[in-house]
Amino acid sequence: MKFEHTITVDASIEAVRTFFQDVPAVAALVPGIEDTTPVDGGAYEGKLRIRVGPLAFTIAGRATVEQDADGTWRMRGEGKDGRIGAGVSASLEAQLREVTPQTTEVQAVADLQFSGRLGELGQPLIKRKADSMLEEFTENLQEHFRSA
Amino acid sequence: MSPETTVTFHTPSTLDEAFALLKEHGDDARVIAGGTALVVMMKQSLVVVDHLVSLASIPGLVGIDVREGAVHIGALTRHRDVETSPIVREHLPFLSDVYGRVATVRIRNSATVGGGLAHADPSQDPPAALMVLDARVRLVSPRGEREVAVAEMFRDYYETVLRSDELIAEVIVPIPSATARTAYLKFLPRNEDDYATVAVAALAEVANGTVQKLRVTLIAAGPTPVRAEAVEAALEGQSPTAEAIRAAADLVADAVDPMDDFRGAPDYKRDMAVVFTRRALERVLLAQG
Amino acid sequence: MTAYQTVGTATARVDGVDKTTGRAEYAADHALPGIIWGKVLHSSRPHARIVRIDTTEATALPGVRAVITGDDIRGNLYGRAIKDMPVLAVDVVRYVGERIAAVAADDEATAQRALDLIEVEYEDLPAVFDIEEALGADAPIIHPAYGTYPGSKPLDAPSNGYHRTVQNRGDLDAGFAEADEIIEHIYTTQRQHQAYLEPHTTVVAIEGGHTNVWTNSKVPYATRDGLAFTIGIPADTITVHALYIGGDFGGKGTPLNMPICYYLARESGRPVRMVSDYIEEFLAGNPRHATLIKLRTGVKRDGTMTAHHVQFFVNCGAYAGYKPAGVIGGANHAAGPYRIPNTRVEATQVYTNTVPGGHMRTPGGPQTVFALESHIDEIARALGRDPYDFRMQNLAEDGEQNAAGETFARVRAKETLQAGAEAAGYAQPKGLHIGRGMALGDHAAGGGHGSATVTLTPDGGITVGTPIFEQGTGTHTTLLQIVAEELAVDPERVHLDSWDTGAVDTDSGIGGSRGTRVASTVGHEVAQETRRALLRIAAEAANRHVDEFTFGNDGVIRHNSNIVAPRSWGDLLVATGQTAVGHAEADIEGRASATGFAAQFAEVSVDPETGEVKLLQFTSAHDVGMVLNPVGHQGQVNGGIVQGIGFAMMEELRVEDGRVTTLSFGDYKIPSAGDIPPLKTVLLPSDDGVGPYVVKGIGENSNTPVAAAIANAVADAIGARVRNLPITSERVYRTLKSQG
Amino acid sequence: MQLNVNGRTLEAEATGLATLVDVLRYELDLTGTKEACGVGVCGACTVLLDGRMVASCITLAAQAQGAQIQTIEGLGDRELLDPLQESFITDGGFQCGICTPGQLMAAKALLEHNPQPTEDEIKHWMMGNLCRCTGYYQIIESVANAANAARGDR
Repeated sequence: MKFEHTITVDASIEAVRTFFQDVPAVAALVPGIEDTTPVDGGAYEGKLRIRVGPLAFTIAGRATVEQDADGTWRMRGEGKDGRIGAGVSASLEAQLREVTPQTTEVQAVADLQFSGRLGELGQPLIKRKADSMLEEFTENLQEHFRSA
Repeated sequence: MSPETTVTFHTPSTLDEAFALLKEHGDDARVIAGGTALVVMMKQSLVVVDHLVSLASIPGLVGIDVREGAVHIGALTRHRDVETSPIVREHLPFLSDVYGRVATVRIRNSATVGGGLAHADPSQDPPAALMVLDARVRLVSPRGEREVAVAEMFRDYYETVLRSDELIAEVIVPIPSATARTAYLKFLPRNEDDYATVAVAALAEVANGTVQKLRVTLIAAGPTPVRAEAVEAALEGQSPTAEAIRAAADLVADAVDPMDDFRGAPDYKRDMAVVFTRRALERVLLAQG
Repeated sequence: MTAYQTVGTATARVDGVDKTTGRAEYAADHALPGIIWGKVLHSSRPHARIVRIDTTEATALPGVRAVITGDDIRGNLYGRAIKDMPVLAVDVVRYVGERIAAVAADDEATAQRALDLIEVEYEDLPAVFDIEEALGADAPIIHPAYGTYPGSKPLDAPSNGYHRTVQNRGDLDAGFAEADEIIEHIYTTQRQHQAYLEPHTTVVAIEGGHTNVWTNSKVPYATRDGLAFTIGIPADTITVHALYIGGDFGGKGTPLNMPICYYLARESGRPVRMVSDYIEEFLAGNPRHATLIKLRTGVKRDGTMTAHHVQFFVNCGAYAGYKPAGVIGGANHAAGPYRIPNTRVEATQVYTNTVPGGHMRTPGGPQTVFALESHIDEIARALGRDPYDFRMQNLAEDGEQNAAGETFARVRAKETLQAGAEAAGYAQPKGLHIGRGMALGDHAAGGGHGSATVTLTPDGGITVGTPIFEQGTGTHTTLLQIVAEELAVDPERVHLDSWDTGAVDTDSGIGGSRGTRVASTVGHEVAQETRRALLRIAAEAANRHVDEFTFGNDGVIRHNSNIVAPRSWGDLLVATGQTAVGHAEADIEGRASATGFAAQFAEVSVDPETGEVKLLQFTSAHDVGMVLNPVGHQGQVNGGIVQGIGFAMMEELRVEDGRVTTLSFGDYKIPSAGDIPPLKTVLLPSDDGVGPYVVKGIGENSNTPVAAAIANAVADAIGARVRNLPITSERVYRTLKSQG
Repeated sequence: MQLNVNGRTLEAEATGLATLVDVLRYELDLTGTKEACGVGVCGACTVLLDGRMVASCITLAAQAQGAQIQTIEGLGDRELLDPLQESFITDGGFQCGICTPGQLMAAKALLEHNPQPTEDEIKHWMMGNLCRCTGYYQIIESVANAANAARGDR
């Protein structure tokens, strides 16, 4: 499942770049992400709680984050809900572009792969949810810079 | 076949017992009524919990009666019983018809009115009818009870405003004026037992050549059932000419947010929402008699 | 025509009581002491290297009796003709749904839980999903070792196009040069699931050195031999036991999980039952292939067709192993029953990273007939001709070759088309947005090896034994009718005995409309053998030579044309206390010399505002030979048409990014009782069929032209030509919009 | 767990999430009821609970406790077939037979509350019983003929 999203925030490219280095802070803006803790070598562990109607799952996983000099931000992660037997692997790439000195565009491309029964059957449910999560993240990110 | 063997099936005989069980088990419990949706998700391992709390043995949740100008339908009443109830047929023939359009007889024999609403699948037919009829749900919880309009109860895809400790006790459907006209158009281009590609319910009261009251709702047209307020507003107080109807129906395009699935791409469903809204409006506003 | 008592009359089916009382045994009903449940883990990636499979947690789960992966059975290839398929994926997965590990546990829930605990680490490889991508110059080669597979023919250069045939007739270029107009179109068809309601099921029990299998296979002997090859054990140490089959439509020739079930039984030491759920059926079954068909035809202004070029591409999915011949035929149907002197028919079978296709009711037929018969209409319209008249002008007649170069005896295409047109009211006036369309198909019954035994006992028992497993079409009843006819008894007296494998050396099973052709020949032969056995008993009792006795069609035995006592064969057996046994085998090669035509007419209304198509009426005319059982025959016509309606208008096994997304009957819609149109059937009986009862096949013919007839009716109604199946309301709507 | 099936009270060992079809088939050996789609769409698993047809594949056995359960095994037997069974046999109402128990139970429920259904009523009622073999025509005919037989037309 691929998602593309462009977010415009009221901040300089430098400010956004700096903020994106603080992975737990970025993660905190994603609805459902909890307990992001750094482990060795640019890796983080955390949990993602998602609830869609009667479906509820908690994916515990590990992600690595890299940032290029130009601010391109890459995340790769994998996790699993032991109860449902659903696995997810995700990659996210965000590119920054300066629109004006005080506005920056974040172009995000995400790719989510589910395994287990969730991968087979849950896609339509999850797709809708992932869309609205991304939307909420967008609002949170904009809000962060507005109030910053 | 069942993916978990440890599930406990609770059959509380009072609401208080049910509330206590739900409180005790929290996220590890689900309420089961007819079970037509939940059992499928559990069989598919999409929902994994250890406790099911059945409402079937709680008295007072099943039945249909008329009080104070409204039909009261207990939450555990099955779809088929709404469809065939003499009371509903007398006072709300439209609602009886719409409940009769849900899936197949076999499903309607199991699925309950409250279960269907709580499940909040945006493709289900009844909310469309209940919303144009200005129906309300009565919610109960250990903290007391409250009423919420059906039109206000759907928050997002498969999500409602119900709090985690709330249950639907009944649906209250006001009996519309005798002059009200209703229509439900369900677009099923693939197959007769499919979910709708889009469906539109409309209710109108027309007097002295002007539209006194209009309700238009759509299902399968977004993450929740949609009330097309802009369409209603465009025609209320107006003379319902063919041109006015056409112009009003066009407004539905902005009200819907259809999903991409086997029943059609979003732009196609949006176009169909306009067509079927117009046709539903024509049914309730034109060609009297 | 010969007058018969039982043959040709509506006969209650021999399996009727079993099936209406719930007592008929299907594979999933087979109970054994100590039986446990098997389940399969499917790949979630379309093309990936398997880095690691960790089964530790699954193995440790209480109640789990066996966990196997491809590593445990490395090297054991499986497949019907081309053995390109590992039983469980080894090192690499090639489609989402590929079987990669399996578990057997005390109950199904535990088995499912164990699957959830298996961890698979993948490394994604580039994947290709459609025909054009897979044939592209930079496409990853899905099977680099293709040439090493048993049953394959090595390729000159590595390609996903693993099999290509070209059939030339006449001079194609000269034919095109002669033409006034050259008309060219591309058609595509979707994947269709057989949607039999009984999912694939296997039970395996290994006792001592013998393997017992209960599986819903319509080709039990081939199934046994395929399993023997894969495991590397002699075929005679395996018995596939007789069962009823809950629907086939071509899909039950490949017992999907059967070899896995064997390994689970071997590993656990217990009998194992594997019942696919319908998610697995849609995800990893063996559906009808998606195709892309390019047709190019040269035609003169007077309507003469001069050249016809067919390019038929089959999206085979990730493996060829589910196809009985490794490839899909049907390309010849895209040439058709027309008089065209210069033709070229090319067929290319293409591997992609999608679910492997198998067989379904006339493999390739509905696809190619949809393309050709749509194209014929388009040519007619381009010339300003009525499609009916244009067909009448060009249909090959008796003694002529069809466009693929085949010649059949007593060709009745025009008569069938005419009869259909009359019944359908084709020429009647019609209203706005109403359209009528036609399509023509023909199919000659296939051949195969069959056998049967009749046993008559002194207590009045009449038993017909057959190696065919009844999959629904009524082959058992056909056999019974013939034996009852030839022995002059009430069909209700005849008992049917469905044999386990090993009863005879081999049997072809069901497929290619051969059922009635082979069974009627075998039935006739075995009845004659049984008559001879009875005559021998009569001769022996009278102490005379057998040649002096004859067996009348009234069941009476005569000596030199005089009735002798005991008069009936039943009394003879009572008097002598003997049992008479007749056995016959028949090897019928190749296609039947006579082909049966179907001319179908659809009448539709189209809502131009929504694109919705309503089927108002459907007419099916068939050139049939003799009909052995009118009720069963009509059932084949009806069922074939309704499946065709599904293919035409609603069914699509959707694959998005290599992943099947229609994973339940809630999303994959097949016609219901609410979707069937008024139906008219016209039968044109004749004595032009094959075999002792002059039969033709019906199972496939009723199905192939349906989609084309509907497409042509839609085009007639609103001028919108939909060249991609299924013809959904959305497609019609978009086509209309694009035409402005 | 106790279930009342075809007039008899039977003991089954089943836990909270066991579906009715699984308990019937694999605990009580009543394999006449079939499971096909598994999601309540196809009708192969149809049984009657207190005379109402339900999909036993999405009904938990626990939900069926206390109800009178009727399955194909209770419809009629070789010695005394139900008129529906008779007409399905004579009129081609089945081919492969896998959907047949469900078709028969659905038809039974129909004729119980509507002994003389019209063709449209039969189609509408039987819409949730999928059949891949017959194309439905002969099933509809079988149901109509059984209704007529009960009235004495046949």
